[in-house]
Amino acid sequence: MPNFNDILVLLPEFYLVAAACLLLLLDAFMKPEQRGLLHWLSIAVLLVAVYLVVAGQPDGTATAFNGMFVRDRVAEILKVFALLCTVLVFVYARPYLADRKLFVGEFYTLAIFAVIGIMLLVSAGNLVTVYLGLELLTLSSYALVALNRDSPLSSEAAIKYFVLGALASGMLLYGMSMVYGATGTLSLAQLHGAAAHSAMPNLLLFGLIFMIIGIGFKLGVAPFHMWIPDVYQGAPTAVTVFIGSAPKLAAFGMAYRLLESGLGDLAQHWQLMLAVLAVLSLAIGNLVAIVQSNLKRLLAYSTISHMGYLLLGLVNAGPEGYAAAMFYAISYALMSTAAFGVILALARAGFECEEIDDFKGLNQRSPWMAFLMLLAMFSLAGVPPLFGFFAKLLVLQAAIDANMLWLAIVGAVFAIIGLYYYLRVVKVMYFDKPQDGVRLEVQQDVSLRWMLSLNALLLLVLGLCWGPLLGWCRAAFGLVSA
Amino acid sequence: MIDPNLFQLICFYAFGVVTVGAALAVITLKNSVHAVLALVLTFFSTACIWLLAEAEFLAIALIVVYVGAVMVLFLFVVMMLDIKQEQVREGFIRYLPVGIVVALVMLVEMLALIGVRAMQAIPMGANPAAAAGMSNTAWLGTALYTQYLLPFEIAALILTVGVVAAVALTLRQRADRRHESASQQVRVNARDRVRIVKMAAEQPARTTAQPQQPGDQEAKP
Amino acid sequence: MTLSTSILLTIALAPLVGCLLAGFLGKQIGRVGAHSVTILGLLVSCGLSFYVLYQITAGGAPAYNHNLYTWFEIGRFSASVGFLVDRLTAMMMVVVTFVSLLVHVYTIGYMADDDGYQRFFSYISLFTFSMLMLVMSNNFMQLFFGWEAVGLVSYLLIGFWYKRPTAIFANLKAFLVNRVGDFGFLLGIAAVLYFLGSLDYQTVFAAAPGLVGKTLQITQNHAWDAATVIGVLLFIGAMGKSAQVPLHVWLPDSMEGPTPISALIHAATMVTAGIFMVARMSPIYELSQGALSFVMVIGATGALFTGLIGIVQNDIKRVVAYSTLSQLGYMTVALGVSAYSGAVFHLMTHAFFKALLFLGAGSVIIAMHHEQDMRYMGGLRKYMPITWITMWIGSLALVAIPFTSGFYSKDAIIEAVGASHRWGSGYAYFCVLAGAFVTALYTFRQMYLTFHGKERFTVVEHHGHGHHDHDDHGHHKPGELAHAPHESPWVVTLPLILLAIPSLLVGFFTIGPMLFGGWFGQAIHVEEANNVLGELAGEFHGAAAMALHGFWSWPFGLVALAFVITTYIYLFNPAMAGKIKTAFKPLWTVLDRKYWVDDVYFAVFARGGVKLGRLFWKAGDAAVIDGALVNGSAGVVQRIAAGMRKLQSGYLYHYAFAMILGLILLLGGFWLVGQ
Amino acid sequence: MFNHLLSLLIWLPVVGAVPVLLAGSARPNLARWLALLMAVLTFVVSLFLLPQFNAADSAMQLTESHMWIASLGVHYGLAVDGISIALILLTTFVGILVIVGAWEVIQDKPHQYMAAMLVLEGLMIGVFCATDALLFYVFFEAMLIPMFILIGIWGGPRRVYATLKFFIYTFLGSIFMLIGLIYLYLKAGTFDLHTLAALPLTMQEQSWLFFAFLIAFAVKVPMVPVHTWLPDAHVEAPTGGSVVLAAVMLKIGGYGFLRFSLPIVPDASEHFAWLVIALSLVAVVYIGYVALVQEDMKKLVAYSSVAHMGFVTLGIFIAFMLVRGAGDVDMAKLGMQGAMVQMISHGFVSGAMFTCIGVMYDRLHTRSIKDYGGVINVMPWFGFFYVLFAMANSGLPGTSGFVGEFMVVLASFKANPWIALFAAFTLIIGAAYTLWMVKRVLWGDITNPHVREMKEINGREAFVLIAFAAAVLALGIWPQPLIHLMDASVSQLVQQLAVHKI
Amino acid sequence: MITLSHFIVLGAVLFCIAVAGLFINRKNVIVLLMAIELMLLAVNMNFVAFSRFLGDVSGQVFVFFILTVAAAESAIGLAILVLLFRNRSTINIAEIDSMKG
Repeated sequence: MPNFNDILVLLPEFYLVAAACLLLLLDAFMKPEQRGLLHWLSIAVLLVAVYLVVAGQPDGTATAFNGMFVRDRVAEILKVFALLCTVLVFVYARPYLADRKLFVGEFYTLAIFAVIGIMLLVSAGNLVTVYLGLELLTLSSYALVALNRDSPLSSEAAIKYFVLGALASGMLLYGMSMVYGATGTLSLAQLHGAAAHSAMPNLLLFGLIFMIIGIGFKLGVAPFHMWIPDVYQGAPTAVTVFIGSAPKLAAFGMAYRLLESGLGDLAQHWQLMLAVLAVLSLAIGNLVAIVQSNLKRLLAYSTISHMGYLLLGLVNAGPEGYAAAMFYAISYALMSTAAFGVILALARAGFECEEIDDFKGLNQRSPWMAFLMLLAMFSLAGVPPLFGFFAKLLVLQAAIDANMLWLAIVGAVFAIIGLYYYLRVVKVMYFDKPQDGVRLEVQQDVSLRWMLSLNALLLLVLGLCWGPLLGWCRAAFGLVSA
Repeated sequence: MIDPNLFQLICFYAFGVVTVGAALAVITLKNSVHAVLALVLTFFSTACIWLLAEAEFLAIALIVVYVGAVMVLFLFVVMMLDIKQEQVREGFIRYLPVGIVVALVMLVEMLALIGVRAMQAIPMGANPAAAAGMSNTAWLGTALYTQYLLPFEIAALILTVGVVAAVALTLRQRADRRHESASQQVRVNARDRVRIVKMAAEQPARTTAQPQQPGDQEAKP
Repeated sequence: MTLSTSILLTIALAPLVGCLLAGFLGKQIGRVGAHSVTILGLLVSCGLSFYVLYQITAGGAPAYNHNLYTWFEIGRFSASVGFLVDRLTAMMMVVVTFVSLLVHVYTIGYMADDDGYQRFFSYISLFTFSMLMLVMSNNFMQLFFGWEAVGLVSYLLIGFWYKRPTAIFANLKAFLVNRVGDFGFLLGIAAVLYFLGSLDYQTVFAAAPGLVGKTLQITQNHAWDAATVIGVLLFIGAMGKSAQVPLHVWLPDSMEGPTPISALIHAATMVTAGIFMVARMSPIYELSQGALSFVMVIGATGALFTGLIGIVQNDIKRVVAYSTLSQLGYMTVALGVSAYSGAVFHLMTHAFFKALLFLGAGSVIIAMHHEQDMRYMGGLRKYMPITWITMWIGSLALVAIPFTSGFYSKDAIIEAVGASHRWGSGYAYFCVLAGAFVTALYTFRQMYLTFHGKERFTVVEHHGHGHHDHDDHGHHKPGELAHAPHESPWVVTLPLILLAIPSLLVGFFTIGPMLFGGWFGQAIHVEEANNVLGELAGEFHGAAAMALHGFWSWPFGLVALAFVITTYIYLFNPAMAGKIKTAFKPLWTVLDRKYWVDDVYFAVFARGGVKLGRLFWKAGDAAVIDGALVNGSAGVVQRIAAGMRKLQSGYLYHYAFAMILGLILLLGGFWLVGQ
Repeated sequence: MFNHLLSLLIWLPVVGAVPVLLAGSARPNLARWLALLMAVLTFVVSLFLLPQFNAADSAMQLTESHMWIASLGVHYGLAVDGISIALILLTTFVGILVIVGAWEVIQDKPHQYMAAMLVLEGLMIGVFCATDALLFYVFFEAMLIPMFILIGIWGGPRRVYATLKFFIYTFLGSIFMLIGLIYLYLKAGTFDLHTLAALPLTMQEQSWLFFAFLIAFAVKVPMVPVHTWLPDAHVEAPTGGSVVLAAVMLKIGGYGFLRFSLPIVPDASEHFAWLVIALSLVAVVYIGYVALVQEDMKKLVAYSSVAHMGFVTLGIFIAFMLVRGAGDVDMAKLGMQGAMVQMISHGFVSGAMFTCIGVMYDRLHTRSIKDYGGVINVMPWFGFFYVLFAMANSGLPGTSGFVGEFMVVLASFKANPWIALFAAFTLIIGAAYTLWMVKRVLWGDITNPHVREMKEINGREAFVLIAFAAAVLALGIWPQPLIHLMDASVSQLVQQLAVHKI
Repeated sequence: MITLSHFIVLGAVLFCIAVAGLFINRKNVIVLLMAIELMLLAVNMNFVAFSRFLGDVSGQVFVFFILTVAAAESAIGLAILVLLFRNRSTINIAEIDSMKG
């Protein structure tokens, strides 16, 4: 039976579940004009959760519920950033949702449920927990994508997301069943020990392939990326910014749990597979992004390429690589929230501001927004001294460290190609004249403006002093500072 | 007397053939209702196979949950959405060969990699539940409520999300429908019903207005 | 008695100060201020130069050799700015400043009506400064500085009338042709540094004997003698600056500048730089018979063939210009036969009489209201007697009539060439002899056409205004003058007179010490075996005897023959000139087209260069690098991207298929690897 | 304060850009004056380097080192030697001039322009100070952003193409260097340049690294055949952008060779020196011809920059032939000093040339040579400067343009006379393209009536031109102070070259 | 005698049918949802079999969770389907391609 200690380990998650249910109830009995309260309450709930995660962090690793749940540094960091990203999402989303009559309690509760899924997923100690956490996350995401019920694009995106997501979890499950069959256990910790001397090694590897597809889908790496552009474009931007940020952290966490905690012994097998996927993602993401005219879609392809870079860290299959990949995931989450945040800040009722041409002449209309977007774009492109550069540096380093110089070179080549489309956005904002008839105005919401500024400037600040964050990431994987 | 093992095998093959046939029917039948019914058959025969594996609880649960609930839901939806049958089958034959080839290639690869031959050597041992002195249900339940308590709770959460999501997506006040509100009708006041508007007396229209000339500037759009 | 640094510095800097004042404060100090300040500077400079010359010759001052400041110092290499003043330098300084001073004075008259008066004074002072830096240098770096600086100023001066298309064409041409020479010169300096390890004259000359036997590996199995390489490379520089064949093409065109400039360039500065330099480098040249032969052949060719062109010129200044080319050839031949002092001697005398001729020509041009074509002159002697007489003096010196300065220097050269046994000296001897004849031909022709015979111009009085801008030169029909020609003002004639004196006399007094008395001392080094002047010294019995002997020599005979011919043609039978022209039409064309050298250069280097550049640009940069590589790869990326975009078809079954394909490939790959 | 002089130098303009930006487009004059103040302050601070610096000491001085990224052992390391100081002074000097030069010219969003310039200046100084490869790389790349903006916003009609080309070209070059640096880091465990220089590497490693560095710096210099971004960038850039680009940014390529290629991979550098030398000579001759036929003045000067920078790479790489082949250390120093002086000089000369073209462009709004002619008639003072800088550009002694070329040619003769032969060809072709342009632009009679309306340079323009002229002449007449400043560092570098790593 | 391979092969066949169903089907989204159910069934088959043959309960527990989740998943899937139909009046997959490229 679970003891009190188990509950303490899961306190943040339990707290969030309770809070989410309360919010759900509150929403049901609340008048629509009081939703502002719900908004701030949700943010408060998340911030308290951040506090609980940080304050309750155990020394080293704590497990609960018979090893179903693992609370270690990796999970803590991912959780904190997932929660913070969600806070950002909430702040950014409010004016957008309000403009479109989507300012409903379901958005908040579903997002919080998704965050709970993320938290469970990154803390999973068992294949069952992995699966359930993942489903909690994805089911909430499906619903969020479809949240704009009157939008044909939104429902189209949702059905594509749903079908492909279900296919991916089917494959993941199939893989899990094979791994289970080969080792006789669902516990990741036992798996780690059993994998090396499985009676049916082939079966294990067979399962591994299917599981990698599940991971690949969640990360959005080619060729399991097909959902990303359509979902990013079709979903309400407020949801896109969510899907583009925190779940990437979860995907990294899941990859880490399954591949390292569970199947670390098979590293030599999955390294190569991930390398192949990385190359494909870099190629497809960077190339197809060039020909996009929709900014959300462009960012979707950019996500695909970024996840390719993240894989460069994972292929290292060592603590350095994991630290690099985690650093990359965090940096990507922050960059993507900033980029989407600008879109949200400029969108108004009847004007999505998601075509690249909509940004023409932004520097003349709102130099500050243009500057923030510039920071985000250069950071995504990996130009120093912005945050994104250092993330790229680390993953390239990880790849070279893993004796995959060729992979690093491929990464470098595609970074150059990728540069082009980020620069195109900057070009449109700074070098072009504003379009006739397009009124670029920034949302008046103060919290949005401040948070967005903070978010984007953080890309610069963290670019200058990214040491502590890297230190945490490395410490989480047991690396001591040099 | 038939060898129980042989009987099991015959049963397995029988249900297996039904399962596969029904599954194929699911993806090939024209009529969606028929497809759903074929799926029901698939589940049913699968449940039987699970019974052969002495997983009684899951077999029953499969029938209860799927056949009883999920499939009914499917049927509801199929009926509710008015889908034209004719257009649904277009192009099916064209892509069938590709589909068959790909599916077969995948099957071959999978079977080759799984190592089916090695598995043939693994017989079905004694029923582990029975070995533990429990029924299959108790065996399962014990694990579920002890070791797998946390997942169990998460599953509950997932169901909640399912409900919330389904409600959030489908429940709505449609703006394009007219509703009657009885309470409003009852509380109506007389002066709300008639509104007297004062207007200036209108002069009869002048008859001097010229008819529009063709080629007038307004003729141009 | 030693030379003082401050005096030398003053000599060099006084013209610079004048230049800066006149150039930058031209508006403020006005015309008078500008010419006063520059002339003052030159006066100081010239006076002090004479003083220095006096100190060195009479006062027995030792050669001055000191550095002023270090220009760069890297390891064992250093370059400084400093002065080496020995007899050679002192003489050059005097010639330069003296001629320059007179040119300054002359300019007051010549440029009186020009808008760019102050600018002009500034330029010519700068010119003087540059030349002084060149001759006073004690190292190669500074030599090169002066070398290029005179090039710069000549560029500015030739293009002084910058509105004239011909002028700005000529100045560009002059600069570029000079640059070709400098190209060799720079390599020569590099070779000096390579072989001798220093840029300082003294060190280099001291080390020069060590060059013997050293070679420069040119290709795998071919090596060149070091001294020859250095000599030839340096001489290429001299060819540019001193307008030697085939880099002579800039000099005639440089007539586009105002006449005082032509005088300055042709007489005292610029063109003499090359001669001076080779003389200065005599310790190196003496080590290489090959280089000297090269010098000699080039010089001889120039002496004869450029002179020939002079015969067919109609522009009064161009005749003088071609004569300069020819005379420079003489000097170069003298260098080539190791008669360095002969060359320098001729340089000096030539400076005087050539300046005289140019300034005289300028005087004529003023009188003719900037008409330079001799076909529209004639009979000017009665309008401008001083110019007429002084120019005859100059001409006689040029054709080397005994007792004139030109006779001593030129005859000494011809004798020296005759005495030389160097490879090619036979050819050279022929050239210089024939050259003497040719010189006389064009000189007398010029004098006759200009000052004698019928007046071929008409005076059209109806042009009321008296002032002519140089720019509206050509507004009249050729041969029509607004006023009758008249003698030039004193600022013009005075320099003529002052130049006529040395043109006549200086040779007589200086030939003895300079050529045969070892006056140059250490400044010029001649190997015993090469010392043709030494051989001639034995036959030298004083200037007068030499002149008398000169009347019986071949050169004088040729000059006399030329005199007879030209006198007959231009004074008594003017129609014959035309007949000869038609009779020798092909030859005339060859000369008139200047052997097509200019045309070939223009076609090959200028137009060819542009064509080549366009080819490089369009084919290399635009087509291959930008077109194929840069934009091409971008295009390829775009096309691939557009293709890949189609994969994202929007259809759910394609998306699912992609995932399944991914699965199949991973499985298949793993299967293959696993087996 | 004195311990952080370099930091101050870097961050003063960068941080100073913030108030300039805040001044906003509503108060352009405030922004201008603030920017000028910052630039002047930076220049003054940079002058403090000179008394602090001991030129006799070859070691890196004014060292600053703070742990930057503890977990990777990356330091925020700054220090300077003579070479750096010279380039920093060049940067701060040019910094003032471009601010002054843009005073009235930039009317559209002057605050952003000035701020971008200041940021750019700070980052460029950073490049010259960094002793940590990663820090160097960060500055090296970060520069691209303000430059990208400068060309893109205030540039000409094809600015988008030009600026994208510029950015992507440069990024392309440097990213491979990054991979090389990561490799070195993994090998040495540090990005510290000093340590990397001492790191033993096999020939194969060195070769790969050499090419990684080569492509990065070759693009920046730029060397043939990766030079085509430069003409486009220059043509489209605003005057100030061109000036900074030519005067300082190109130098970073040369500087990179000195800091990275030579010390870290000396053996590969020696082995492939022929390649760099060949490309440098191609730059001199081939680009000379290309420059000859340009119809756009800026393009012409841009191509001439490529040719002149060829001397920089030439000077740097003949050092190997001299040190290791001929064993002549002094001659190698001569070549390398020549390269260094050429860098500084080219900074002044090309900056001045671009300023001149900008002055004309501001009046006539064309850069096409054929639109001009006879400019001297209406702008005599301007003509004076233009001729002066043109002469400097064609390497006339007495101007700075001569010094470096002279020294490089002298040194290269020792390496191989044929190299000197091709290098000296610049005397002819350089004069040809520069003076032909001068002829067509400045001399002659006025054919385009608009030229007649061109006004003589004003005081502000005169200030900039005089400053450049003073620098050009001072360096040309007396280069020794500069050479002395760099002497110890260059000696050290040359001696380092002699040491084999394998 | 029934061996493990019987179950696994059956599971694999079901899986392949489900997968084929996903991309052969060009018209009807409902069939896609059903194919997904088939796929989960295949997975469940594996888990049940492995659980039985390994004598380990966790496989069957997993099946229990999969069934639960699948129910919730169908609910959401069908809800999305209904939305889609409302918005576009079709559930024809070949017509759902307004986002591509």
